[in-house]
Amino acid sequence: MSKLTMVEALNLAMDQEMARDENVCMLGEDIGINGGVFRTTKDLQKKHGEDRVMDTPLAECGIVGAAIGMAIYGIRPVIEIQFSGFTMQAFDQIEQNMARLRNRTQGKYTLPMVLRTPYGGGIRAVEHHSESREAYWAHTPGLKVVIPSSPRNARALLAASIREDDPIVFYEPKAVYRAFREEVPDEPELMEIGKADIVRAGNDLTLISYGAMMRPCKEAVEDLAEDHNINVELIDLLTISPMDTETLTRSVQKTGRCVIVHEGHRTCGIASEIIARLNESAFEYLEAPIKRITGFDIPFPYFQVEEHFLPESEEIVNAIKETRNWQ
Amino acid sequence: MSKLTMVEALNLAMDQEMARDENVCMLGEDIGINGGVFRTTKDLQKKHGEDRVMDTPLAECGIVGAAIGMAIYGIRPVIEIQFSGFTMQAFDQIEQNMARLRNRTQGKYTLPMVLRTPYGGGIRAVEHHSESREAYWAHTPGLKVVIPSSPRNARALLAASIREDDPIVFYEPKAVYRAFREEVPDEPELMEIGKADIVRAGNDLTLISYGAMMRPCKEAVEDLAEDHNINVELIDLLTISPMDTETLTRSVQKTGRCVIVHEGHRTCGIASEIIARLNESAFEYLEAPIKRITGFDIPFPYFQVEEHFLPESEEIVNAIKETRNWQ
Amino acid sequence: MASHHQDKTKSSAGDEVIPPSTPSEMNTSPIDLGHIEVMQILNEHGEVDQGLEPSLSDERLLEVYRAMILARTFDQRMLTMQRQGRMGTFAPNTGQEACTVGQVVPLTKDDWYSPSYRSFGAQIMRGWPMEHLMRLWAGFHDGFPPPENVNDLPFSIVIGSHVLPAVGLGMGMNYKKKNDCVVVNFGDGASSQGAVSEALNFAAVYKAPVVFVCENNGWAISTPTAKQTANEVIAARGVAYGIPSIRVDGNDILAMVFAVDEAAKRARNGDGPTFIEAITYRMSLHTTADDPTVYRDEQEVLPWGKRCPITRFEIYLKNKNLLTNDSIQEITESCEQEVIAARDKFYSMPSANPGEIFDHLYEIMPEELSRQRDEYRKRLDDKGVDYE
Amino acid sequence: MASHHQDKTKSSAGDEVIPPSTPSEMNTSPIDLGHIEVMQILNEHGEVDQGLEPSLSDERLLEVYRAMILARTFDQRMLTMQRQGRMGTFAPNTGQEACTVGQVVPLTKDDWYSPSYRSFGAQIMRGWPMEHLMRLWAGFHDGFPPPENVNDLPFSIVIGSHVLPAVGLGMGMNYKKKNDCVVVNFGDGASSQGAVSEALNFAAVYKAPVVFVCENNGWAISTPTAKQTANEVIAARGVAYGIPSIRVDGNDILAMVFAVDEAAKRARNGDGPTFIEAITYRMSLHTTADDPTVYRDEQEVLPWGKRCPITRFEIYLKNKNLLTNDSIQEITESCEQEVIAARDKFYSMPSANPGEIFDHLYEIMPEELSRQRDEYRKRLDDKGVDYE
Ligand SMILES: Cc1ncc(C[n+]2csc(CCOP(=O)(O)OP(=O)(O)O)c2C)c(N)n1
Ligand SMILES: Cc1ncc(C[n+]2csc(CCOP(=O)(O)OP(=O)(O)O)c2C)c(N)n1
Ligand SMILES: [Mg+2]
Ligand SMILES: [Mg+2]
Repeated sequence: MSKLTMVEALNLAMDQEMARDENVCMLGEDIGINGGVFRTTKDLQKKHGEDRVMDTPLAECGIVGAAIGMAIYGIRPVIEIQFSGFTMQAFDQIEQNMARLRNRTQGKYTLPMVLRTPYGGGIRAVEHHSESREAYWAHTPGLKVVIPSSPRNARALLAASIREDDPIVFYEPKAVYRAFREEVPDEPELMEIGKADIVRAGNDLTLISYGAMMRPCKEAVEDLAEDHNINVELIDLLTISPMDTETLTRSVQKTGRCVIVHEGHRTCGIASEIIARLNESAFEYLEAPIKRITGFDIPFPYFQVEEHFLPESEEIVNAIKETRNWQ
Repeated sequence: MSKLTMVEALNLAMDQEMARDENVCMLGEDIGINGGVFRTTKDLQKKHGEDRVMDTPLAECGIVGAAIGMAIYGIRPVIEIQFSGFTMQAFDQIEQNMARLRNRTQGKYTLPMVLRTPYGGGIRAVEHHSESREAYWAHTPGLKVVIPSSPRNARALLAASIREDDPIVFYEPKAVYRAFREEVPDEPELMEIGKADIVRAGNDLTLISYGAMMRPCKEAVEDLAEDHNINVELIDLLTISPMDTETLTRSVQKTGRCVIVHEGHRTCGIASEIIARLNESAFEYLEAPIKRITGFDIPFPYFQVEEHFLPESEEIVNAIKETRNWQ
Repeated sequence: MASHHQDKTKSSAGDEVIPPSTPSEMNTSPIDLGHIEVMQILNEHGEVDQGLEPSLSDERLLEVYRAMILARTFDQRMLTMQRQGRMGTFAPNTGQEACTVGQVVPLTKDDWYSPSYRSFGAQIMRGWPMEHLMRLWAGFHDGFPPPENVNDLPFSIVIGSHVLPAVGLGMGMNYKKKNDCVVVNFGDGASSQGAVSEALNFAAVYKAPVVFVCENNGWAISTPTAKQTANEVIAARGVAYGIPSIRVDGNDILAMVFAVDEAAKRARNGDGPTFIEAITYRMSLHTTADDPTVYRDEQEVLPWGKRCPITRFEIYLKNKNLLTNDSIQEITESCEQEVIAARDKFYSMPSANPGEIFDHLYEIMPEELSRQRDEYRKRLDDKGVDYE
Repeated sequence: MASHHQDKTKSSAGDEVIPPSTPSEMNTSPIDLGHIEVMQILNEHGEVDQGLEPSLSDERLLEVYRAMILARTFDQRMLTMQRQGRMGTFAPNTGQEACTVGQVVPLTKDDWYSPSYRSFGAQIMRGWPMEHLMRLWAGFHDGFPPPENVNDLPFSIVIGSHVLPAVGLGMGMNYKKKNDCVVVNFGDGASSQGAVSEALNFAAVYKAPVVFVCENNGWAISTPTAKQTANEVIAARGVAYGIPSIRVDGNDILAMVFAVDEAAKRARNGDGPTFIEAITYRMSLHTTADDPTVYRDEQEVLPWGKRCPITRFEIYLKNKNLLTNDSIQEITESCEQEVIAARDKFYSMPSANPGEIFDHLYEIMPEELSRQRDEYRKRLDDKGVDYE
């Protein structure tokens, strides 16, 4: 056990997976000697060699496209796109090949590849450096979308993703990268992909979130328990797609009320999908409209004003009280 | 008045807008002498010249990117992407510039451009030729998304889109291109963007759809009225984004029940968004779960089996009856 | 001199330290870009440049000839089937047989091939049963996966989108230290896609064992090469990225085999990629959905008749006493029979199973997807459709 | 000969009709790709090639000199402000002043300029007030829109994504029959983006009046040009797309001005695009978030001190009796004062208005968005944040 930041935990997962399986390799801009712009791949090239940790030319479409070919050839590429905003450059390869080649070849070729990329706001970066577009990938059949929220689950989910045979978009909440440390076991640890985590059980209301937004949600839940005696069930999605509808449904069938929090844009976002599913699976149990607190449908604002764009715990508290009291 | 197919109606709109405003120009692959692969731009180059109707190299990102520059320069480009599946090649330019340059320059530069592209299944085409990914664009702040359903509204909406100052993704339901004819006035006709159309008033249930799916919906509604005495209110969205939430809300507040039909994929699709909004705006009125009939979360199947992928009127009839009887 | 531009690196370490890697002065000599060789071995009149004849056995030469005839026969049969309504949209290859077949002749089973939609002649040679290709063009899901033991990518419907994955295969060969190579085919139109440029760059930077064959057939649907690019020498793209590049007469089977063979050897030898621009001509329709009379003067097509890749090869083989009018007739008929047999097999194959469209997307079907499959099955049941 | 390959075009119209446009025989002569000129007018020692001296008035020469000093001064002030925590991440331009300033010297107000994030020296010359650029780098929304009467694009944060729109501007000039031009700047790293290749192709095909300036400063963050491409002559890309291309000493202000001026004239004259590869060097950090000592031997930087663009220009101006040590001192101080004045203005500017983030996305705000704005305003109210 050591107390690691998420960056260190991700590094550990990659280091151990590379040591375990020589078919695991890495591609990305500046991931070699520079260790990536966030130092997530620090020392991996030194340890595992230039052949296995490859600096690439500045071309995201190229990175994804090349990794697709390598995956077909039986390699397990883990690629880094410097910021999730630049995945747009590779959208064609992701949608047309990464997500579909398995289907196109009826499983003759599988694509065991992981596209890692930091997402989300909160680090005072410039435009295009704070996007949360997980809904694009959730809307794209053939992908899985994983978003960890803490060092420990980041490590266990990344290791599991690297071992998966299906292509995975692995969104890393960069606001959490160095925000706190957590005990992470030294020995490899895996978490099942596709399962949500009930972080805290409760009967009064279900709060669903993931990634960097788990922190204000946890704060809100603690506040509510302490100051208002409201017992919230807090669920961390962890896998955005395929979504663990069962866990969400069971919880909302129990609580009858639900609030969803994410930083991605609202329209056709993840919260819409959760609402649509609960509308189907828990309609008779719903005692109040499901409330969504999300990023607005505007580009992520520049950093002088970005702090007001992201939901904070107070607003979550208010939304929960409102939903709790709705009749 | 003449009876036109949708292809002819779109051609008429473009022809008249080009005649009206010399700043309207066109770019696309094979749109010149060949008139486009669907002949939508037939004879436009002959009439308006090679300078105004430009055949482009085979590069969708190039087409969109170049059009963005032209739009900034005060021109109104109408571009054609041969199939909506190939808009992925231009995703970066669409998301990073087309949707955002106005915002980035605080309105100093506006982008009066229309990206026309045929979408959807039903013409027995090969892979990548049947995509309905309007949810990508609805999830992208800064765009408007318009989808006509008949020759007449196609003409009026395209003309209005060309006159708009905001960038528009104009999805043309290719299954409707030559499916039927409709009276279209000779004189220019415009329809307001952002307004849904109540195609048929009714009190029992609200049926929401758009584009090519309006046809099976209409059939279903007629069946239900005739054979089952169920009075459905049928709404054609026409503009997918920004969505006319008011019209939908008023209708569902009245009927208490709702079914949504589209061919795009389900997860984070347009129906999810409608459900999420109605959950907020009409929760107390809902007497049954809102039902969605959508494309499945798999790639559009190859044409030997595609006929079973798209919702048909019978299934819509059943869903409506079920939702009608739900208690 | 004022101090504002005394940067730290200069003042702190002194002016004298000059590592050899960085020249202190600009090299101002003009940079010679060299030239692109144009290769033709067997000319339009059937004359051969003996110094360059590829070393193929007589048997192999006849195999190659037969593969070209088979490609043409398949092509014509597919057009017929399409007109009869028994086939989907189809992209004929008439006149490009040397180019298409030639590019896979030097490949082994361990090499990989990444075709385009017009490369069925090569796919057949690589081991795709013709009835399998018929399934593919007729819209069956089982037509797309390459057959067992065939190291091909499925062809790319999205123009240019297969080139990067093909380069990735080559990078994979380097990673696994295999001495094999990849041939990837794309058109003049595809060369305009940015992703193709990125592929060239990646291949060059990583010395990936890739042979790029740009099949310049003069047209991309209605767009002639002159509107596609301001430099019709597409091989210059390769040069720009540091890739040895050559232009080849794509209607000359010997030149195609020679050039691809050389490139494949270099690739397997660790010397990286090669760019081959093959000059040929799309004699026929773009696809069966296309009408070229709308946009091209059919007069333009005529001279290409004189450059027919098959005629030329026949003269050569006759001169080598490998072929007679009789054996041509025989081969032609046997190809015809083979294609007819494939067609009959295709007609007798099971109809599509609408049930399977959910089955291959993920290794293990997610629960939500299996719920959707149930919905779909109910739809099929309600419609009375059979499925497995 | 068997009939299977008698295609209709050949048999129906006969073999004789050969339109001149299509050669009936393959041209097999090697294709000479020519060479790329390398231009230097003012060398590292301050010596000048008089035949090529651009015809700038003495006044203009001093303006250009001052612009370079101003760029360096701004650069250093921004680094200081960043260290003081009063500025966001910043990308310095130290050592690239000739390249950056030179590329806009020949431009008129009607021409357009499309900068990259490292081009502030050029932006200042184009009329961007320095306090405006400070707002930009400090994360204010109002820093991005080009000032009134300045025909610039906002710079591109996504590498390479501005090049296609810049070409579109040029196509717009052709469309509107204006005799103006566009200069677009991008780096060696950006040259790997497929979208940049597409931009070159579009510009060439439409003869768009565009001057591409690829500022090859040896690095893209930690990636040296040698890992970015296997052909370090990036100018060869231009040639590949049929664009007249040249390499220029990017640390030589006279060569930069000369080359861009020639290219701009050609462009305005309807002769289409030019590709200029400017060789320079990133002396400093990639950005203030970067630590180059992790990945590069600082020894490599040293020789570039000897090639300082400012020193060289000073010798030239002194030789022309336009500059003395005293006037250098004066100019330096006046630039310092100007930057300090801009800084003070910047510090006195209003703080950001969090209220406005919804205001500029659409011409008319859609209803759903104004509902979201209300939500957001409520959030601000609850937090007690001021906004307009
Ligand atoms: C990305 C993309 N854009 C457009 C198309 C439509 N399309 C199909 S084939 C074709 C022309 C291709 O020309 P070329 O690459 O020269 O190949 P050829 O058809 O000549 O063999 C076009 C535009 C497509 N399939 N994919
Ligand atoms: C599409 C994209 N990918 C990655 C980045 C991150 N990034 C910012 S600057 C840079 C290097 C750019 O190098 P170059 O084009 O040579 O310009 P220079 O910094 O040398 O001026 C990278 C990789 C980005 N901004 N956009
Ligand atoms: Mg072609
Ligand atoms: Mg650089």
